[in-house]
Amino acid sequence: MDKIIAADVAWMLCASALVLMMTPALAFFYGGLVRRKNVLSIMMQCYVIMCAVGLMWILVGYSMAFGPDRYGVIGSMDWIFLRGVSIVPDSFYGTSIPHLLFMAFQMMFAIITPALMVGAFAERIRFSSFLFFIILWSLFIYNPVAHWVWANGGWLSKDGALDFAGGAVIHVNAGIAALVVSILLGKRDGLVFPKSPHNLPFAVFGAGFLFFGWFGFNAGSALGANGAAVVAFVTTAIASASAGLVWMFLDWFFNEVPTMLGVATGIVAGLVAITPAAGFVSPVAAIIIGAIGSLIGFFFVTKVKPFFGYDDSLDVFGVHGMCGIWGAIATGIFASKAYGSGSGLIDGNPIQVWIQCKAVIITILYSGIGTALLYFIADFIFGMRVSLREEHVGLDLTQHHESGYTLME
Amino acid sequence: MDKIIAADVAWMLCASALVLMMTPALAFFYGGLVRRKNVLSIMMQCYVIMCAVGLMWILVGYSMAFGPDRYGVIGSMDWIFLRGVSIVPDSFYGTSIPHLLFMAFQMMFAIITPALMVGAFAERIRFSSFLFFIILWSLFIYNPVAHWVWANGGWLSKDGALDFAGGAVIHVNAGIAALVVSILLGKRDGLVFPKSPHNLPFAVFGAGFLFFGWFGFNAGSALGANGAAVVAFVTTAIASASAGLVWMFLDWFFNEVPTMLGVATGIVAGLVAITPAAGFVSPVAAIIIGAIGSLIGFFFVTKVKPFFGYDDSLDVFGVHGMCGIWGAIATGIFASKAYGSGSGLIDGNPIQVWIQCKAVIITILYSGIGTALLYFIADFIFGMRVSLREEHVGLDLTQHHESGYTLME
Amino acid sequence: MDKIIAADVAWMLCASALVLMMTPALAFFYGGLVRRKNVLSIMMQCYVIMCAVGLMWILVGYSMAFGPDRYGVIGSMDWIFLRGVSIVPDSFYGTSIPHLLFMAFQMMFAIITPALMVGAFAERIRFSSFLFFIILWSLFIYNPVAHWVWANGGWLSKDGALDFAGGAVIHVNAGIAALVVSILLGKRDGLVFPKSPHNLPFAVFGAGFLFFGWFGFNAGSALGANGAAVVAFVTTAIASASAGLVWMFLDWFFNEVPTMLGVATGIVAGLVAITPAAGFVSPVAAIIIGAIGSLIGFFFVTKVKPFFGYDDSLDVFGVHGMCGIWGAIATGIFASKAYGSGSGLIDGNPIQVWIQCKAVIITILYSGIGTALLYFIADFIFGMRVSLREEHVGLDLTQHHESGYTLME
Amino acid sequence: MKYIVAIIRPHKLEDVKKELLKEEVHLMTITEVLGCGRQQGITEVYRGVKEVDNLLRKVKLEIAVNDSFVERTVDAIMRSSREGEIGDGKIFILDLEECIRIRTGERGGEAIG
Amino acid sequence: MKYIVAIIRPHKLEDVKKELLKEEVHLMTITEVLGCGRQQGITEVYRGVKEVDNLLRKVKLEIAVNDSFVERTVDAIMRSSREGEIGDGKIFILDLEECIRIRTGERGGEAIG
Amino acid sequence: MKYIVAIIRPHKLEDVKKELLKEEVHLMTITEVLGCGRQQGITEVYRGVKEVDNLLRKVKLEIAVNDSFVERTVDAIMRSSREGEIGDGKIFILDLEECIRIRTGERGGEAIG
Ligand SMILES: Nc1ncnc2c1ncn2[C@@H]1O[C@H](COP(=O)(O)OP(=O)(O)O)[C@@H](O)[C@H]1O
Ligand SMILES: Nc1ncnc2c1ncn2[C@@H]1O[C@H](COP(=O)(O)OP(=O)(O)O)[C@@H](O)[C@H]1O
Ligand SMILES: Nc1ncnc2c1ncn2[C@@H]1O[C@H](COP(=O)(O)OP(=O)(O)O)[C@@H](O)[C@H]1O
Repeated sequence: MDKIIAADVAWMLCASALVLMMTPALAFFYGGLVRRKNVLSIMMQCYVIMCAVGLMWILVGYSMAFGPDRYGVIGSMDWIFLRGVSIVPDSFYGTSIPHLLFMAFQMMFAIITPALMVGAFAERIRFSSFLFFIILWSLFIYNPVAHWVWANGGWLSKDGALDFAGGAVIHVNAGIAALVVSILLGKRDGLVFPKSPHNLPFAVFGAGFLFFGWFGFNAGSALGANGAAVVAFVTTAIASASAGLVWMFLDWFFNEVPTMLGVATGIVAGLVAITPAAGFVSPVAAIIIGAIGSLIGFFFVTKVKPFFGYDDSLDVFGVHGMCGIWGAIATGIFASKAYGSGSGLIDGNPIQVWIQCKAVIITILYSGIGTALLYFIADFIFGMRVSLREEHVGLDLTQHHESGYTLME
Repeated sequence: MDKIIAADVAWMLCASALVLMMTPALAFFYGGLVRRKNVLSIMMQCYVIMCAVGLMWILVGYSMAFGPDRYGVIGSMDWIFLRGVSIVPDSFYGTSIPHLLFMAFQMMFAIITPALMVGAFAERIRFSSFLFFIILWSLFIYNPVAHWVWANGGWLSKDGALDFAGGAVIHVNAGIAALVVSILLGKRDGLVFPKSPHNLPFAVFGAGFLFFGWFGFNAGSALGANGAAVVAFVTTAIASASAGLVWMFLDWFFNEVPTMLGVATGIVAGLVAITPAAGFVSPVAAIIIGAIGSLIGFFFVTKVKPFFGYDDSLDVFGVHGMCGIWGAIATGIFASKAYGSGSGLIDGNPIQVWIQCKAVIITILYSGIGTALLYFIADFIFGMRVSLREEHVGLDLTQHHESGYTLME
Repeated sequence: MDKIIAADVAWMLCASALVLMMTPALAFFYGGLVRRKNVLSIMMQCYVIMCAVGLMWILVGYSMAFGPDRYGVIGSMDWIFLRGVSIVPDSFYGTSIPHLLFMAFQMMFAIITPALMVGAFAERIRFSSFLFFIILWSLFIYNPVAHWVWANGGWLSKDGALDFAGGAVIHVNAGIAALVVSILLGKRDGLVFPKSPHNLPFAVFGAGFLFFGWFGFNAGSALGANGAAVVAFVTTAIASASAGLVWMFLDWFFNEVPTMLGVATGIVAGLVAITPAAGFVSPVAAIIIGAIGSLIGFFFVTKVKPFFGYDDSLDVFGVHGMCGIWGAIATGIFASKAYGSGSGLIDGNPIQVWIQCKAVIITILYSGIGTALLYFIADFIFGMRVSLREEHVGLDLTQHHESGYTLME
Repeated sequence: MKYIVAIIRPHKLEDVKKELLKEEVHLMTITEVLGCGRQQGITEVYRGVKEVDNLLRKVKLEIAVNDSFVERTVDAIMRSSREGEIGDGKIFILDLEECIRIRTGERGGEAIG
Repeated sequence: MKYIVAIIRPHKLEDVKKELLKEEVHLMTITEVLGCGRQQGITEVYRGVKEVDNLLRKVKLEIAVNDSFVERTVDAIMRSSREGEIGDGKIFILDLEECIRIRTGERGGEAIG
Repeated sequence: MKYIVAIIRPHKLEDVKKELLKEEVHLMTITEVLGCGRQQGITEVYRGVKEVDNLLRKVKLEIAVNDSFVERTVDAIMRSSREGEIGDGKIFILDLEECIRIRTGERGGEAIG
């Protein structure tokens, strides 16, 4: 029988709490970037996801994603309401920690993934439709993909895809969905040029605390206080430093000055890029992964988006989608037995790159098509977009009858 | 002899730090809700409690609360100045961690409890009197109640009352005291209708980071990286998710729209409700406890308070007091041997409900009467309320000669 | 061979994450205190240090500071690019945790130290020159001093200097450098009297979360979940409480009212003062160390600075420099075998006071002279100060083409 | 038509609005301003250094009214915002040449109310 | 010379600026204000207690123009800021006696543009 | 009586106040505004997309004075706020019909100072 290791429990408690904390941090990262009249609507969406998706996870989500496998495609309903999920470790998932703790850690991932998408809906989505849509998305997009990649018996996992902390499952998945929704929702009205962020310090705070929480995210994915956790911790810190710096220099080169928002975005891009690779690669590889992630992110955010003109308001696709794709592929390149449990191109295993690409493509296809379908359903039933008038007045007042700040005492 | 378990030390260090962090988070939860001219006064009160009550705890508080028992009523003075409290574990409290660490963890609880009350005093209390009052309160209300419920030999503990992380000791205690003070202080001037919060994002931040810290609060109360901690962690996450969602729907139903402040308040209400039950109940029970907690909180905040018209400015009584009471009773109902070390009604032990009620009633009586007495003393000596003029100008300028924000560069 | 202790790994992962988090917290502590037009420039400097110094640390910094000793003066280049730094513990540094983890923990220290200095440059430094200067500083001032005090074979360490978590290496070092730079940079234009902080709640947030992170800083310096960590945790909490309270009363006495900024500053002063002593002294000594630290800080900030008239904008020297000096000396006085591994004056070892003073004096001399030299180099090449016009418009717009907040929707 | 500018204490705003409503003046534009007047500011202290700033938060009302409403408006403001202590504020009356309602294009007295 | 004060909806600012530019009016001063008018405010709800506040965010433009520009300016504003629903705002025209450019000391019509 | 409106650079506020004090003008009302003028705004960049906004932070002073004070006030402002570069701002002078001190009910020249 598996035995609980108290030190792993200690670390995983902390890691789970850290990942939970990322959702409020994200609420500020996004909230600071929108116009003042929409700040609460963004935060509301993040917090409601924390509640609604969290609850769904307990009721059915965990069972769908990690429950006993059915045909490699989805978990069975055996674990709904957490039936049978107790403080005894599972024989497959986190064998040194209580099964409940593994479930809790995964709960935080299930929460943050749809929360990441929120940035693409900013300033124009109807709250009720959003809520309906996001629950469906969590159930029918996130849970299956998580099953494929991480569950015992999931078909992508059997295929050998490496995804340390959720490059495909989380970032590619959310990034593609964000792109789809932002295109379907259409552009915000009257934004000839992007309005400056209403409270950039909030976004700075968000980026800093996402960084902090990401240690739980990546190093926690080792599921214990072990060597893999340490490697993931170090590569996480390095990749984000390198990415932040590269973005700064790109800004300097292309826009004359280094910008705060650039550095903050770069840090997040680096964190995303290293996520699937965190426990598999060397610190030096982390520098490269972060740097290239930043390059790709910068290119998509500042060149590709303006070129195509879709309104991915807070660059969820550019940063999470593209850097997630890069990270997934980079894992196939840089994974090294010397640092983790996988081997990639540099270890003389080029096939891994292809396996990674497959996982990415499948995620893109499933997430892209599935999201579009769910969007049409939700749009048909409720209408996803607010009226022009509501958009002008702002979502805070129209969707929630609140304003972020008082103008007067 | 007891042996230190390093993993328990690791977790309790983190948990203690997390609980300390809750006080700044609370400062923002409250600070964002008051008018701009009073934001610092609220934060100041929280931070000064962190300092003053922290110091008192070292000098005499810990000894009063946990020192060798005298008649089940109070601790002796044997441990003042932490005499004899060392890195050797105590034989009763946290037997696998250094005694000093148990003391530190409890210190954070002693700090947060009076800090919770601050919300009831908002925008009209004189700082000097506040300081005098809060030190007395900590000494003569908090320490005894903590002793009764948690100390080796405390009479409510001997009576069999279950209080995992401080439902009665902390939330009922602070909530009732807040009610008493808010009634005695009287209403703020000229608030025909409540003014909108001056910085709602601050309150959102506060709620999110209270949630984060609460994992330390509840799961830390297991005093080790063990199964009880995991159960408490999971029930905490679930209860708050369920409560946040319920509050949202109540808002939607009664006020037309779901509100950000509603969700944030609901999350806190759920956290409060689960606190005494966290390590004793099943995840499914946590859903129910959170949901009902939210219902009760909503009812008290939006119906009872306006009906009676007391000015519990930030709803300390409605949220902490009432949800704490509910949580304490719910512990008696849902405690289950399958999850923790207590059994309640559903385990066929109905008497536990009565034991819980007794503990609650005693806390209410002691806290209510004691707080009133201390209030009268402080009011007699210093005068608790600022002048009308000071209230108009705002406490930041009049009590602290500072303003929160500059209006101009 | 050394064996990894998983519990130590768990704690050190958390502690490292906490210390990383201090840099964003610091960005807000400082950012809130400057004028609105400069808020981003301060945050930018902190975040860029996080990236640039972090990366340098991986490339060469760690090897310079902790690599195999050369003549007691500097580390060799054996560990550049982290060559040979793996998940196997080092035989000297943190023998129960992976070498990589020790490196990561130290990385966070290397980041926060130059970030502390930023407060002295506020509102008038050119960003490009800042970046150049700070990288040089980190390489040629921080790394050597860290080597002397902490490395295996460092000459001050061999001399017997006690520095638990970086009194001399971090606070004295950064404080003196800050003083030098602030004098060389000259005063900000037209500040006849100091402008009020543009967003005091941000500074309050910063202080609170610095407090939170400091537990990782000090208790983490025990490099394991052991007794020393617990002692450091407790003394940290106590010293800051005591210092916050003392500063409050000093404010009350000298300025009529207790101020929020005073309490926040006092808390930080106490944290600085206890840093070198944290794992060596008793809780009661911590009260004294914190209180005297606050006294010294208050005196320097409110009397000495105005008297000499240098523009150490955010009091880095007054708080970090002076309290760091006091803390280092206090370690020599209060270190006690009963609590840690050193003995000072009260243990009958008066010589330790002298050893501490030597370490402080050497740090002051090296940091003071070295910083001045680097400043002249950077000033000669780039010019350290912005033009008067840029100063008037603000650094956010002129250095980064961004503004912190929108004035209009 | 007149253009009335009134500087009042911030906490009096509710009262003033209520009183103006009684006089059927319910259209106005409000700005948060800093007043520099006889009233002494509260000395602010930041890290022990005192900042004697005499800028105080005030609220500025701008009210365009027809001539017949001027005195009633002024009276209402004075009634409701006076505390009798320095810092109560001022009322300024300027001549208003034209007033146009954007929605309808109405001009003059028609447009004002 | 006239001193034009226009209260408009915040989200119309860009349009108004663009339209004014067409009329070669590109100098103005802008303030964020709260308008109290016919337009009903949105009821805000905080913890279930409704706050019926009729203060709405508006933007105030102040534009000093030479007499010959007055109508063009007014027209441009009306064209670009009208939605036809209550809350569109008002334009007030005051007489401007003197205008001085600080930089050059020019006065009158010279200084205005 | 005149109602003087001056738009100046934010960092000049202290100097202007000091200079006005010398002329015994110490009553005024100050607002933070955005100026749209000849002065080019600094191009802001957010995620690589440049925002060419020509709105600049300015400070607006409103000063009601008796006729005899007008020139002194104008001179003081010009002296202290001129930098000689585009963006220095403007001074507008309007006619003030009436001024009332809320505290005392005084009117006219009495009330202004
Ligand atoms: N001449 C003036 N021009 C512009 N604003 C003025 C003038 N006089 C007073 N104010 C405004 O009125 C406010 C109150 O004036 P103050 O002199 O403090 O009190 P009181 O009017 O009661 O003597 C000032 O803060 C300022 O905003
Ligand atoms: N008489 C007035 N004096 C000052 N401001 C006014 C006046 N009338 C209208 N306003 C301003 O114009 C705004 C729009 O007016 P409102 O009555 O809501 O719409 P409409 O002009 O379309 O009838 C108000 O919010 C207020 O700021
Ligand atoms: N005609 C005007 N109406 C209103 N405000 C004006 C006018 N002209 C200038 N201003 C204000 O004065 C500020 C400075 O004007 P600007 O043209 O930039 O510089 P300068 O006056 O030195 O030529 C502008 O930003 C604007 O706020």
